[in-house]
Amino acid sequence: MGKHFSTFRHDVWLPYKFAVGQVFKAFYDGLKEEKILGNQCQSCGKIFVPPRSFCPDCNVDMGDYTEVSQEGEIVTWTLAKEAFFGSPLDPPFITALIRLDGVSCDLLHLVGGFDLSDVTGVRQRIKKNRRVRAVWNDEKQGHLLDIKYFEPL
Amino acid sequence: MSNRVAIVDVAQTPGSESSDNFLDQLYGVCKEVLDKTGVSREEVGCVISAASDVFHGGISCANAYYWDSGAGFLKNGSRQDGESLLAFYYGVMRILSGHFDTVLVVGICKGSENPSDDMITHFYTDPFYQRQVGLNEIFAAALQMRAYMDTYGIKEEQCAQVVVKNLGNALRNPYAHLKQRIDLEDVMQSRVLTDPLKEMECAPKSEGMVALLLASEEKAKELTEKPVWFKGFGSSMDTFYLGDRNLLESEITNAAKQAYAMAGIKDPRKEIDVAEITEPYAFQELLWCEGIGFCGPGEGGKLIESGATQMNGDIPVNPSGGVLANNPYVSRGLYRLAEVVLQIKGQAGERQLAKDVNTGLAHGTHGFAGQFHAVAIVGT
Amino acid sequence: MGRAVAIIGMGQTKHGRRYDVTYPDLVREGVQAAFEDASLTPADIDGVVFGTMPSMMEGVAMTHFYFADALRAVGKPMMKTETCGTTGMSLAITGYYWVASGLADIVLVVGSEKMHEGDSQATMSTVLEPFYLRPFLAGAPGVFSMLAQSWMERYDIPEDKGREAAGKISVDHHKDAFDNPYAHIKKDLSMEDVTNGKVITYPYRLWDICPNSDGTCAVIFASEEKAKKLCARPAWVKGVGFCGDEYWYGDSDKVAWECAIDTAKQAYKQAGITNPLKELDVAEVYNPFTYVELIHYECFGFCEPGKAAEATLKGTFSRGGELPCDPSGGVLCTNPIGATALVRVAEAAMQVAGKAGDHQIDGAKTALAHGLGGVSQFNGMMILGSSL
Amino acid sequence: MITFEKGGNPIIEAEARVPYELAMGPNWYRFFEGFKEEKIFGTRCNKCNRVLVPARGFCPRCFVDMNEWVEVSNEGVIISWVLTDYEYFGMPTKPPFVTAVIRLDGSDCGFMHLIGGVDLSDLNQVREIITRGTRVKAVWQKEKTGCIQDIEYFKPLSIP
Repeated sequence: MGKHFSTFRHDVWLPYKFAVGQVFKAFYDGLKEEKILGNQCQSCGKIFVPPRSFCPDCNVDMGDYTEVSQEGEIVTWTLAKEAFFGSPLDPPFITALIRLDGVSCDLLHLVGGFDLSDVTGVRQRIKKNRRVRAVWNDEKQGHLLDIKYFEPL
Repeated sequence: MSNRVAIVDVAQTPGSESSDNFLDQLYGVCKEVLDKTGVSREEVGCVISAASDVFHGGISCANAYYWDSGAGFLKNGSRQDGESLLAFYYGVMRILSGHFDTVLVVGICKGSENPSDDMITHFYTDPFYQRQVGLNEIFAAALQMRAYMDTYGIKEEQCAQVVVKNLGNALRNPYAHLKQRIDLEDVMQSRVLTDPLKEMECAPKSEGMVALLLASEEKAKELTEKPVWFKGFGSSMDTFYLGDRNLLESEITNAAKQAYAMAGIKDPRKEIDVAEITEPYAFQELLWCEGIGFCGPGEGGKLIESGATQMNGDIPVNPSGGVLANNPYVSRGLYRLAEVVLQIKGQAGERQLAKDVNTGLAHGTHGFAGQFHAVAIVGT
Repeated sequence: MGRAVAIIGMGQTKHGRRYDVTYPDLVREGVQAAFEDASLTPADIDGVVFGTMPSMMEGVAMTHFYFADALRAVGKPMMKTETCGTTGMSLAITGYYWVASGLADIVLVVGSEKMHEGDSQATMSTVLEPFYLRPFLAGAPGVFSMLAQSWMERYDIPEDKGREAAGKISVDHHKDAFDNPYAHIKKDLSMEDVTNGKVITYPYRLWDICPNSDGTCAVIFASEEKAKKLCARPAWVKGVGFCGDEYWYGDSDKVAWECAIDTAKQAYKQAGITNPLKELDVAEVYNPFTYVELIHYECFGFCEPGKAAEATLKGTFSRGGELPCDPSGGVLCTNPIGATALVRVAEAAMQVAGKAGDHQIDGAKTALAHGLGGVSQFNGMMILGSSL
Repeated sequence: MITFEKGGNPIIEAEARVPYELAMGPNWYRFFEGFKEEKIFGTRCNKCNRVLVPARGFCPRCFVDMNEWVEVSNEGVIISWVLTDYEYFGMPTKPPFVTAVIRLDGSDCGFMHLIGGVDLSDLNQVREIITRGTRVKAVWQKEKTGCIQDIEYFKPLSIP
């Protein structure tokens, strides 16, 4: 049927200036030096990456920043075969939740560094608990993607 | 003070693209439910709507835009964003408070006007972390599906069976958007979007204007011979970052627990006659069925294979075809409720279940991998 | 009608330009303040209501997901209420009905906005559909300036007199704000500063218009039983009202504005108020623009139609007057939009609980809080009292 | 990428652009088709008898269909007006401009549009020319595309 009375194209286009806050600022500064920073809740002892301004469980202020391991395990993953709005890379790419060693939550990031063209091949290579390590971009911008991706060990 | 609340009647639009303007379409469905119940606009106590702004519609403060189309001129009212079942719950509160004896609850979505839900849900992310990694709803769902498969050995074919069942049911639903006769092979062969999620396992982008008239006990008995009573409601919010959550232990369990306690339900599988579940991704019907206690953790695959959730099974799930057949993103929770109401009233046409339907469950969810859940129980 | 409901705690952030914190941190600050005020913990809360100006104001959709942790809402039932500028009032009314219905005993209600992160008027113009109104109305000031023109012309109020009354409101409120620790804009203005200010949307000049603020407000509602147990001086909800008007601006009369009149009628009826000027001790009128405050005095029956300018110039609504309005400085000085009407509720509750500090109206027993929103379309009201 | 706002706090600047394709539906479509012939249509409610402009499918008060299309005048009187003199991001009409609510002859509600043909540099003069009751007439664009801007503006009749 469709809109046979015609339609009206309308774009909502708006500018933003997001307040970063001191905690993400510290995290981004760490990325520029190839460090992954977390922080620890003084109450429950959990270590969060990215660091938090307050513990999501205990709601108390967090302690000092600590550098965490750049290695960890894949918790779950997906291979994107299509381009989506806001995607960081052209497909194919892998988005994964990664549990870095010693950290109490999973980091949402990319997995790469090998041939992603074939789903079956990727499924054989990437599995739950597969160990991975951060690979850095040469140019740093203070952005999550200063880590290019995590590559399987 | 009234102590019971009833749904008197419902009206809904089909999920396919309509050439009507947003406001006319909404007016139509409100008019329909008022005409059906014989209640004039002037008599309506207040109007509670469920809608989303800008992102799902392109107009901020959408409640301003559609206020008079939703029968709201010079009326008391309010609006819920996020999960549309909350508008129903708020309507119930309004009546239980004794201030109103009728409430018009409307769910509003004109999906055909919007960009893809994946684009819109990208704006659910925080600007500092998850947005930079490109998260949207489909990525979150795919991560959850993989975790489900890995942890419990759920098979892709079991997830795909949900599509076959629901699109099969949709063939008998005049309001469904997708009407395709398909088999398991079609689903398994459909395009991989975010492995392991395939195109046919993801809900479409649909239109959906739905209106329900609620009434106090006294008023309901005047208005209908078949009132459907509010029995219980629960909802629960999860933490924000995906990485802080166990994707398989969802807040649906908590939401269902609250609803069952209110409704006095002890054995949901036995006591509930029909369930309408919000399953924008096929595997989620299985996972949510576990969460509401239709089977144990990890048993969702077996549940679909057993046939129990088919139209003729012991616990039919999504006789309407579910969200996989019709996904008016913003109003889909109220669509679930509308179907349950029609089943209980015995007015579900060709898709009416063969057995007696006395108690039904409607479920809605929003947010990445089910960050928020709502469960409503209604019955005779 | 329903169970009795009281406000037993309220918290506000320091409102203003808050680039020092992220948005979730700002929400948390307001929520913490309410918990401290009520001496409660999240374990005491049965449900959480949250809302903002429903828009892309801050570039994040479905903000209650983002703020779930800051709201202490994890594992709890939630409602997300949003109705434009009235959002804050609609939030409070949701909290009220949740408790009055018996479906919850204690509810945390939070409203928030971080307006500096977006372009507020660009966002506000998206309230207008693009077929017809959008090219003509410049955000909120564009809409509400029309009201001022119509009001003066309707009642033959000389432009200078209207100007002077609106000017007095601006001068007074910007001064009042010095006594409110949460207020955003505090300023010593002369009448000339206001009347000679830059035209923004004529007749509105710079100091007729509210600022963009970042801020959060949190209010805790409780049932009679809980309130009596937990709070020494609860602020009892005596009446609520809400009314919505047509969308198309030209369709309704906005001067003798039925929508506002009806809202007050609902709330007064429930509260048993017949002479608001006498029976109310203080009112927090939603005044994003000076002239809008004047028009609402009339719609709410604080004075005869067309007489708001005279009564204002006489000092009826000033701090020492018969019915002090907006002793907090009102919206004119502080406007984190999703929180703004909830701030009116919190301020009214503070007044009847005797907690308003330097801007306390002595002996205030009955207070009115108001919210306004839409394309000049929505009014909401809550009346609070010191006794049940 | 982080930059710093004037208070020295870190910020990230971004823009969001989201496209929509809104259905005109039969009423907007027909209303704007009328514009192509320099006609302004309203619809009459058979219950309350009001003629509402723009034409629409239902009466918001009586909640009944409005099927009776009525051409209203190109002329009317100003009910209320505002002079806008500030700018925001992506503003569709550039300031300064005057918007007015106009009661078109033959209609029972206000119609919103721009007032033009008036020199806006002198506020006092503007206030003399534009006021409640000022009669205005639609000035049409030569090329029409079927949108609200097919009317360029309404011009006070007192202006030659």
